[in-house]
Formats: sequence, structure tokens, C-alpha cells
Amino acid sequence: MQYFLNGLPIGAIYALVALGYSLIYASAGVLNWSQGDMVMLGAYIGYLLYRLLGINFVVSLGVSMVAVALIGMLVERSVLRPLRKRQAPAINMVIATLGVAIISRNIALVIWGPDAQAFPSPVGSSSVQMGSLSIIPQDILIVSVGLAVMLFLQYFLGYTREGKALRAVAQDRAAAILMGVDVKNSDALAFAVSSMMGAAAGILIAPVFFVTFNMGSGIGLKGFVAAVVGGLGNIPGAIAGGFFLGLTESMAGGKISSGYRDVIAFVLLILVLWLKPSGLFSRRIHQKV
Amino acid sequence: MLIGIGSDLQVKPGKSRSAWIGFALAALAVMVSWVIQSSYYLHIANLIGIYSLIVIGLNLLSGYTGQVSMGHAGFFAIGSYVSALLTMKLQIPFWLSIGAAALVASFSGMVIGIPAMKLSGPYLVMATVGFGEIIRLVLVNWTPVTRGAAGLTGIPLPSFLGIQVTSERDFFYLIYALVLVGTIAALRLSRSKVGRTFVAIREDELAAEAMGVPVNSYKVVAFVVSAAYAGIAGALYGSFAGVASPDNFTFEDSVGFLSMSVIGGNRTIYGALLGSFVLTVLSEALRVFQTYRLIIYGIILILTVIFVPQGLSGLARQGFVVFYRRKTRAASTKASLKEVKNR
Amino acid sequence: MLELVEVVARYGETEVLHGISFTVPPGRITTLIGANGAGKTTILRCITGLLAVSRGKIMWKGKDLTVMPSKEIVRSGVTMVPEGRHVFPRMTVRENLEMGAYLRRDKMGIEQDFEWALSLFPALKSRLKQTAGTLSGGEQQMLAMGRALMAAPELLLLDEPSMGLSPLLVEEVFSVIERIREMGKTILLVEQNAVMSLSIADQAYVLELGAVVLSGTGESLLHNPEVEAAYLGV
Amino acid sequence: MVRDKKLLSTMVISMLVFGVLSLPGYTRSLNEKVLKIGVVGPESGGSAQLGQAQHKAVQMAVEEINASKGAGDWKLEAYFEDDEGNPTKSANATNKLLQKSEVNVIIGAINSSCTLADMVYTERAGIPQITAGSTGADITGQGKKWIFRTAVNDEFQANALVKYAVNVLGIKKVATLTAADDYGQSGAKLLKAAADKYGLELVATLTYNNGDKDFKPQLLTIKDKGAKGIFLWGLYTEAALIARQAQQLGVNSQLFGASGMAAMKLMELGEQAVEGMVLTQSFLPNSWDPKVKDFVTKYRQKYNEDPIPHAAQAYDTVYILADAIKRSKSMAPAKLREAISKTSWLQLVTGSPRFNGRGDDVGKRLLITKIQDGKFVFIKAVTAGE
Amino acid sequence: MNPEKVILQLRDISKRFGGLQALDNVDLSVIHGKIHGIIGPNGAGKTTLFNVITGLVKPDRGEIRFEGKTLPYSAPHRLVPLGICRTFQNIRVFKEMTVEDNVLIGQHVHTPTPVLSILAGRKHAREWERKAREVAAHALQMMGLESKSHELAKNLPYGQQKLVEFARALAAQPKVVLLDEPAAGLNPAEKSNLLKIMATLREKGYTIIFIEHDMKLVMNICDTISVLDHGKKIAEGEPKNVRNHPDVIKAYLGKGGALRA
Repeated sequence: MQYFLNGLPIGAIYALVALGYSLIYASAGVLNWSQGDMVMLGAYIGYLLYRLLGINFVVSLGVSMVAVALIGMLVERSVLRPLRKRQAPAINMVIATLGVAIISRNIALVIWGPDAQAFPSPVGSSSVQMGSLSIIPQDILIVSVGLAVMLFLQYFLGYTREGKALRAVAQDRAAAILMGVDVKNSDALAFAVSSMMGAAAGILIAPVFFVTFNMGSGIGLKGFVAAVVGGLGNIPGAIAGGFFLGLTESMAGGKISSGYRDVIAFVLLILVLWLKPSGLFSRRIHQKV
Repeated sequence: MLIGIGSDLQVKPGKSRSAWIGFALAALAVMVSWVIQSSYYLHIANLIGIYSLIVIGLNLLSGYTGQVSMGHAGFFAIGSYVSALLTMKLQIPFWLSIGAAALVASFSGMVIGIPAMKLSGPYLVMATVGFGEIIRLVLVNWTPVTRGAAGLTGIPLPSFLGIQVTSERDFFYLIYALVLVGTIAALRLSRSKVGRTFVAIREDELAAEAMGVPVNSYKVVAFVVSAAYAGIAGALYGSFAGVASPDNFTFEDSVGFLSMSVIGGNRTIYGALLGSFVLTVLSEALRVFQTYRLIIYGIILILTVIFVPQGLSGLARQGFVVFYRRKTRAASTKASLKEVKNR
Repeated sequence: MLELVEVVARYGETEVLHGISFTVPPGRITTLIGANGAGKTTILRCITGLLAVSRGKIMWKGKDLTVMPSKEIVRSGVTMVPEGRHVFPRMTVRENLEMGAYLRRDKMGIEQDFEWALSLFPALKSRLKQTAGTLSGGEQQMLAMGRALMAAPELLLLDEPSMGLSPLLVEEVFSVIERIREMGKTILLVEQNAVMSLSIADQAYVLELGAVVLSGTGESLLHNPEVEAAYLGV
Repeated sequence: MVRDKKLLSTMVISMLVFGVLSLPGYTRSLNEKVLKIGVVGPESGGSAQLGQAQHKAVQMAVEEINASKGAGDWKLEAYFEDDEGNPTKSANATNKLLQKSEVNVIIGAINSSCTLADMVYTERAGIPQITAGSTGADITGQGKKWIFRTAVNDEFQANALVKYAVNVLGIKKVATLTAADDYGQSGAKLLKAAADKYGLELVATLTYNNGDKDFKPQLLTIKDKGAKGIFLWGLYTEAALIARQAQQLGVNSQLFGASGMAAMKLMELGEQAVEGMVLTQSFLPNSWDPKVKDFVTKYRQKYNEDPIPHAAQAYDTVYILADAIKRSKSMAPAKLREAISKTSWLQLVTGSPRFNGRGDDVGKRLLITKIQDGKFVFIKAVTAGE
Repeated sequence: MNPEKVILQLRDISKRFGGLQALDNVDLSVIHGKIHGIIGPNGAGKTTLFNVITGLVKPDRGEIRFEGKTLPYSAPHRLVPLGICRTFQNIRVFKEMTVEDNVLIGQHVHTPTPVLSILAGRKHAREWERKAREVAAHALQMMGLESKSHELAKNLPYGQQKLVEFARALAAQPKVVLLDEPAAGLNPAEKSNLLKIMATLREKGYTIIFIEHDMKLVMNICDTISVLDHGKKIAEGEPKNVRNHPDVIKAYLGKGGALRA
């Protein structure tokens, strides 16, 4: 039970990152490997505002999300758009986003230095005992804000004009064009929203993980795993995949072996992919001949 | 005749071609080794040779067959450890240990190739990333055999046909001899029925299947061949570096190999040599920029994939086509254009 | 009035339209018929900006559509119902219809058109909350048409609306097309079902291999033996 | 066929250009009294904190020594190369330093895997190498001639910690939770040996991978097994996280740590969770020792941050070199090596260095400290002889 | 019943995709050495039928017999060696490969893969390669593409790409060739060329099944025509009978025989 509780907050973080991968993949058809580094940038900007400038947590969260969203749009415009224009192969897009990851990671290193920075939890770090279980306020914050952000995303995609357009592009790009949707804008929007999710994950996890320049690589990879398990491009799948991975890790680490925890997670994933090649939580799509 | 960009396949087989290429490359290698005096440069050249082998294999898999792997550090690691352990613990001769490394790596290629044959696109990438990470984590945690994170030290210098390899220059000959053999083998393979079938699978899996190609088996074969190259490179690396530790075989290394493959042009064999040359030299040359080095590296990476989408070998070919067209009458080109218009 | 002037288009290196010219008179149904591969769908793709035109002009209300982005083309009143419906499968029927009005801001008008679309396709009324992917083929066709109407188009392009539908449904779809004309819309209809489309068309063009080979009123072509020949190989 | 030729000629040309660029410029002059020090360390990548600290400390020491003529007539020059914590890159960097910068001695690297990779080349070139950061047993255990180590000895630390736990705190049941890297794995081995030696019951030996953020599964296992003491062996980021998560989970065991995590950052990141933790370290920033005070003040002034132990060790290493060149009066590698090996009577920040036959510094004193009110509080000092 | 030899026989083939009954109890007998046309309006299930025959789609029900033996449902590549090969409705040539290489892929099952010999650059491998290229050249000659053999397939005009696909299928030396809309998008000259090629093949003893929309072509060359509509076979027989079949006219042109009225 304690393992289950521990898996939830990390699962929520993975879900947020996975949402970023899925959203971009669905609407722009690109694997964005710099997703993890948007988490890092979000955490640093949050650190700057909340810790160094002493700005209110909620405001810091909001400002950081917006700032990283702008960075995401910049990436879309300066990297992805030229690649798309030249109809570069998908693998070039992968390398390009990996390049973005390398650049952002090292810019952070130059600006903020190599040391981990503490990010005080806005809700305190002492835990509450409930019987044999201990509950940590920050974890509650992570899960609740995480869920709130996901709900916000659901609202955005389900009820706003731009959000619906984004979904339309993801489901049928050509038809969306025929409805008058400007797909270039929607690509930029997908990057913005995904980066925002990443930034939220970054700030939420910062009190737990601290803030480091290379925190993005691990989270990014796990988020990708979660997105793939959920079926790339599938929004509810990404959320399910995130929690699934978080809980699996927590259970595997606790019950089997801590050193081999990630091995177990990866083996499981390859098996999942083998048995259900398009992700655990997605429907099969038929190839037309 | 129109020359297509980015395929080795259009060259008609000539009887003495591969022998000629072999001779040219050998001559080149000897020449280069004369020219390079500093053992730092020889060291880098050797590293380029080792990377070339990996990237040749990666090109056969990703460029020819269209199966993108982001876990090649895993095969590289397996080659390194197998060869190192065999030479250290069982005193097996170096050349045999290379064979064993290739064999075990190929086997692991098959193991990952089987689930991978059902996968494509990001799902395949995921599986290969997972594979690479599994290998690395096993190396770290399986301490009784791999000695954990400390890695293997004191891997003996290889001796070959009774000749003890000691200096960077000796390694240069050893490594480039294998690069030569590897390049020729890959060229022959790529221009044979096997390479043709690989490309057909990349171009249209379903059509290939419909033409009687056992697509799944060929995909596994591509993984096996590719892994063998990485395994051989790993064996060389182990004895070259003298040490092997999990830190050599990270996700970042896999990404590096893939970048070399793409930047060099993954649809040719030469591209592998070009890519490993350019990126290795680049990352060394950028050392002068110290802290900003990796930022610049990232920017160059992005600019290259944007502006040279076919990779450097594609660029070379394109340049050549322009050159060739100018030189010869483009009669057939015109004729085929006319045909289009008449339709 | 829509007017195509010497339009040339290609897919990659292959030229598929070799200088097509024709006009679509306002308030009428114009139909393009012809065998598969004749270039009918390509023409629609050119008009909506999905495919770049390599030469020629497409004039609509005094403007050349070939230089406008798709968004502006939709805004200028041209909407297409693509072949194979292309509804948004994981959106509800209501959301699909709302997507049709993506570029519109007039709430009242949207509301009206929504009601109108539902009155044209009453089958959709009970399915508003269902996701479009779960609809039958005929319902999807109706949804796609309804969605296009939500854009309040002046010119409606229909690509093979009868494809894959049972005869009864085909008749229903065609009667709706006639009702849309009654609302004063201009319709360009691409069809394989020659008899059906010619019988409702005011104006018709027969395409073969990227060129117009016959034209006339629907009625006249209906009795033209060459049309039959083109279809039945007589 | 024609295209093959073309491609090959392109390659020939590029290889030739590469070759010409590499034509060596022989500029080494033995008359100039400049000692070139090559410094290899991870200035980017996961262990950048250590590499950058080393860079800063060496830079500072070199400037000081040159300003005060601390190496007699000799001037020191430092050449820094980043290895990203990757052994291949580290070997490249070492080769570059040896061949291009033509350094006389190498300080580095920090990650053991990198140091081991570098040693292959310093050994081949016959140039002394001193690592100020790598603690892996293999480094001095291979019987290599040219390697020295000024990092604090791990075996010594493990014994001191375990002894303190048994004798002073009376703890009988303990667990180890160590990083799955070389540093942590050798620490785990040494701790186990020490525990066996001093009769402690080791109820769990757990590991984590570097970069892990969630240690709760391990901590819960430890809690279940009822360990009264937890020995940590790793870097401060993870140590702080472990301490915090232990506190959150209500794991009340005494925490022990080694020098790798002894940094002011540990308190900053761990906050009250690390209170009461017992650590061994070679260096205490708030020590009364004037040498230490001086170093810390200067470092703070120059870099506006607190030095970590690695910085102190690297700083001392440069002083060892300055002393050695003064005595050897020659940059000839053999003489330099000889002089380094005979280092004695120096009073430096981390002790009074002496090298044993394997190249390990056995003159380091070890401080047992405890964290109280966000500070390291000195408990006692031990020296290797004890 | 039929004196001629039935090479391929389908019995009660049904296939359902979600809500769509793509094939509904289809029976089909294809006579050896004949050209068998399959027609029907868009969405009638023609391509699905091809996919079932070539193993791409597993039928829900029914049996396929080829040369008297029940054909197991299996991967397409296992059916090619038996003598079944096809082309696709939307061209699926290997775009980045030369025309010759495209055709060589068609020969895949008939050429050995002497890997060791290839790696060693031995004569044996080169010899096989040379032979394979001869066969390919022959197939291309038949299509009139011999001058294009070294061009990349993607650089050819549409009509020629279709022929490349045809040549590729023939290179597999099939007994039965399935052509999915081979004439779609071809100009009259190319169409008549196609007709000639098909007639030649019939003379050589090939059996051809083909889907086509161009009625003229179908009526001219087919020995038998089957008409599908909504997954059901609604008519079958010689061209002239089928052409006048009221159900066919209705299915094809829309309302029953309006054109004739």
C-alpha cells in the first residue's frame, strides 16, 4: 500500500511528461525528445521566481508554464518548421530534438551551474502518519496539481476552440485543413501546451528531486516510455501510461530489486510492445491497402 | 542515365570493383598513418575507425532496412565485455574473442530483433532504447561477472598473428584493416540481393511481403548483422581502450551513433565513415570552446539535419550529380521529361 | 462563380491535370464525372488548396484561390466534403459539427445552421453525443456534409458522396444535395455514380485522364451514348 | 564506378586535410621552467559539480602559487579538458593533453571509469597522473607505476565509520544503501568487510542507480528489516534525497555518510532531514584549522560559493606538485614521479600527504563529523595509523 | 461441371470490418489460362477479395483452393512460391530503388541467397546476380521498360510505374497474377499496351485476375467477369452477358438502366 502511494506522485509526473510527447506526436507527428528538458527549464524558471525572487508559488507556477510554453513555440518555429518545410525524414526530426535537448541542458549548466539547487516545498516537508502509512504533503500537491493540470488540458482540448482544433488536427490533418484550421499554428500550440505540461511537472517535482541541469534526461526517457505504453498520441492513454509506469516502478523497486528496477520496467515494456505493438491503452488501427 | 541520390544500389557490379576499393582504402589508410604523426590524432583516427564499424552496421539496419535503433550502445557493450572477459578470464586469443563478441552480439540482435519485427516507428525506437538501457543496467548490477560500475580493467593488448599490438599506430593498422573488411563486406552485402531486399522492406514492407520476401526474417537478419558490426567494434574498443565500463555504453552514446549515421547519410555505407569522422572530429575540435562546446555541438547538429537532410554522403552525391549532368548530355533526362509532358 | 483556367497540377513529378478549364455557375449543381484516376479528386484538392497548382488560375469571387492559404479559401466560402468522409473519429457528432464552424464567430448564425444541418440529417439528432468513429458509413457521410454546411459555404465541393453507400442511402444523400441547392448554394459534385449525379446536375463535365472531354447539361449528357461508353465500355 | 571514385577522392582529400592539420608542431623546450598541468574532469554531464569544483580549485591554486613563487623558479600552467564523465571522451582528453598540450603531469579524472581509461595512456606515455577524486580500488590496485591518488582512502573511511557506529553509538543492526556506481560499489564492499570485522549485523545491502530520485522502496525495505543504522555511500544530491525520504517515511535509523557527500549543499538540500547524520570527511569548511580557514575564505571570495571536499583535494594536489617540482628541479617524468612519491612534511588543507607504494595518500587525516543546526560539527580526527 | 481446369476456387468467403460486411459469401472459380475480371462500384469489396486471396487479410469464413489444394491462411510471402502474386491499387513500387532492382525483388523467391559467397565476392554470387539481372531484363523488355532499368522508380511517369509493378509481379513467376486496377490513370496508348501485354501473357498460359474500372478494357479482354456489389457477387459470366445483366447496370450506373431509357 505504501508502494502504491509512493507510485502515485511519480506516476502523475510521468503522466504530465507523457502527455507532452503524445500531444506533439498526435498533432505534429513528431517525437520531441526535448520534452524532458522542458521539465528542467520549467523547474529552473520556477526556482528563479519562487526561490530567488520570492514570488508566490502559484504565480511562479503560472509564469514558468507560460515562459516554457514560449520556449516550446520557439523550438517548433526554429527547428521543426524548417525541417517540415524540407520534408526531412522523421529520423532527422528525432536528431534535431535531441540537439535541442543538448543545447538547453548545457545552457542551463552555463547559467545555473552544475550544482543541484534546493527547491523548498510550498507545503512543507514533514510527513503525516496515517497508521502504518506516511503521507507527504508535497506528494498530495503533486497529485492534485498534476490532476488539475490534466483536467485543465481536458477542458482545453474539449471545450475551447483552439483545443478542439488541435484535436481535429491530431485526428485528421487534411480534414482539419478543410475546416480552415491553420495547421502551422496548431503545431506551435501543441508544442506550447506540451512544454507547459513539462514545466508544471518540473516545478512540482523540484522540491522532491531538486533542480539540476540534467534532470530532464531521466524524466524525459521515463515520460517517453509512459507515452508509448499508453499508445503514442492517445491522451487518456498517456495519463494511464504515466500512472502505470510510476506504480510498476514503485512495486518492482520495492518487491523485487532496487538495482534491477529499471531493467524490470524496460523488460516489461518490451514485452508489452511485443504483445500489443501499438501500446497498452490504444485501439488497433487497420492499415489500408 | 539519371543518378539517384542516396542509394548504393544503382552501381552495376564490376568484376574488380571491390578489390579496387579495397586497394584504394588500404593505400589511403597507410598514407594517412604516415601523415599523422601525433599519437593524439592517431588515437582519434582509431576511435573514428571503431565508430565507423558501428555506424556501418547501424546504416544497414536504420538506413537500408528502415529500422531505427537508439540502443546500439547495447550491442557495442556486449561486444566489449564478451571479448574482454574471454581474453582476460580464459586467455582466449584476440581474434577468436572478436569472433565470439560478434557471435554473442548477433545473438542479442536476434533476441531484440524478434519483438522488434512487429514494431515500427516510435514503438521500435522505444524497444531499442529499452534494450540499450537493459544492457547498461545489467552491466552495472551484475557485479560478479561484469564487476559492476567499476568496469573491466587491464584488458590485454591484442596480439594478432603473433604480432603484439601496442602503439596507437599498431592499433591504427588493426582497426583499419577491420574497417576495410567491414566496409567491403557491407558494400557487397548492400549491393547484393540481401541489401536490395533490405531497401525494399524500408520502401514498402507490405509490397515486399507480397513479392514473397519473408519480411520478418529479413528484419531479424538486419538486426543480427548490425549487432555483429557493433559487437566487433566493441571487441576492438575494449582492447584499444584497455578498460570497459558501463559509462561507455549509455543512451547518449547510442544517440551519438545514430547522429553519426544520420549526419553522414544513412543510406550509404560511405556515409557511416563520413559521419563518424565528422562528428568525432567536431566534438574534439570544439574543445577550445570549453563550457559552450556542447551548445555549439547541438546547434551544428540541428543545422545539419535541417540543411543537409540526406546527410553528408547525400550532399556529396548531389554535388556529383550536378557535376555529372553538366558534363554529359542530359539526353535521357530530357527524353523522360518529354514523356511526362506527353501524358 | 468559380472558374478554372488552364489548371495544371502534379503529384511529385507526375502531371495529373493537363490544363483543365471549366466554370461552375452559381446556385447550381455542377458535376464532374469520369473513371477512377481521371483527376476529379485532384481538381477538388487544387480548389481547396490541399494541393499546390503548378500552373493556371482558379478564380472565385474575383480572387485567385491558388495563391491563398486553405484557411482563407474556407473563409471565402469554399468548403469541401472529402472522399471517404474524413470525420474526426474520436470527437462527438456535435463537436464534429462545431468544427465545421471553426472560422465563424457569429453565434446566432452558427446556431441556425446547426439546427438546419440537423433538419437536413435528422438521423444525426439522436447521436450528437456519440463519437463519430462509431457511426455507420451513411451516417458519417451525412455528418461530413453537415459539418461542411456549418461553415456556411457559398460553394460546396462534394467528393464521391455515394461511395460505399447502399442504394437507399445514395438516394437520400442526393435528395439532400438537391435541397442544399434550394438554399441557394453552389455545388460542385464529383461522382462515379453517373446516372444519379447527371440526373440532378444542371451542368456536367466528363473528365478523362486529366482533361475535360465532354460537357453539357446533366440532362443532355445523361442521354449521351459516349458517357455510357466511358462507363460500360460498350 | 565513376561515383565511387569521386566519393573516394572526396574522402582522400578530407583525410589528407585532417592529416595536414595534425602535423605536429614540436615546441617542447626543456629549458623553460614551466610545469604544464593537464586537468581532466567532468565539467559537463552528470558529475559536473565535481569536475567544475576541481577546475576552480586547481585554477585558484595555480594562480596563488605563481603569485607567491610557491614553486620556486617554476611557473605552473594548467590546461583543462572536459570529459563529460565519459571514459572514451576522458581518454581523448588525456591524449590531447599529453600529445598536443604536452603536459608534464595530469590531474584527473574524477569518475573512476574515466581515471582508469586515462591511466592506460599516462602509463603508456610515462607521465605522472594524480587523481584527486577517484576512489575505486582498481585505480591503485593494478600496480601501475605512474598513478597517484590524493582522494581520501575509502577503506579507511569505512572502518572509521563502522567503528564509530559500534563503539560510540552502540549500533548493532545496520544496512548499506550505496550508489550503483564504482564509488558506491567499492564503498559497499568496504563497509561489508568493516562490518564483518567489527561484528555488526548487516541486514540489507541495497543500491540505487545514479540519477534515481525515488528511494522509498529501498528505505521501506530497510525499515522492515529493522536496521538501526544506514550507511550511505554516494554523492550529496542522492544523500539529501534519501535523508528527506527517510524522514518522510518515518525511518528513524541513524544515517552515516562518507566524504563524497560531505558538502554544504547536503545541508542546503537535505534541510532538517540530515540533522544528526554522521560523516567522515577530509575537510571541514568551518574548521578552526588556519589552513582550512584560509582556503575556504579565498575560495568563497573568488567563486562566491563554498568549496566541496573535492575542491580541497584538488587544491592540495596542485600544492603537492609545486612542492615536487621544487625538489626534482626537473620536468623529466621519472624525476617528477620520484619527487611526488617522496612528498612529506607538507601541511595542507586536507592533511599531511604521504604516498605509499601503491600511490595512495596515507597522510590524510579523517574527520568524523556530525550535522548539527545545519553545520558540520567536528567530533574527532583519526589518522591512517590508528 | 466445367470441363476446363479450375486453378483457383473460393468458397463462401466472408469478411467483416467493424460494421461493414466487406465480403458476403463470395464464391469464385478462376479457370486456368483465362483472364478473369472483377468489377463493381467503389467499396464493393474487390480489393478485400484480393487481400484475402493473397493472404493479407484473413477471412472470417470460407475456403480457398489453389490447384485443388486448400490454401491455408498464411503470410503473403508463403503464397508467392506457390504461384500467386499481385499488384496494388495505389502503386506500391519501391520508390528509391531502380526499376531493375524493383523487378529483382519480384524474383526473390526464385533466387538463392549465397551470403558467404556474397561476402567473399565470389564468382558464384556474381553469377547468380548476373542471371537474375538477365531474367529481370527480360521482364522489363516485355513491358517495354528496358531503357529505364537504371532509373529510380520514383522518377518514372505514373503509367510506367504501374508497368514496373506489373513486371515485378511477373518476375515472381506466378501461375496466377492478380492485378488491382492496372489501367487506372493510364492514357489510351498505355492502356492498349497493357491489353497487349495481358493477351500475350494469356497465350503463355498465365492466369490473370484483375480488378478494373475501365469497362472498355474489361469487356474487351476478359474471358469471365464477376461483379461484386456490397460484398456480394451479383453476377458472373461472359462479358456480353454481364453487360446486359440488369443488376449490374443498376449497381454500376445508379438507378436501373436510366441511361438506356
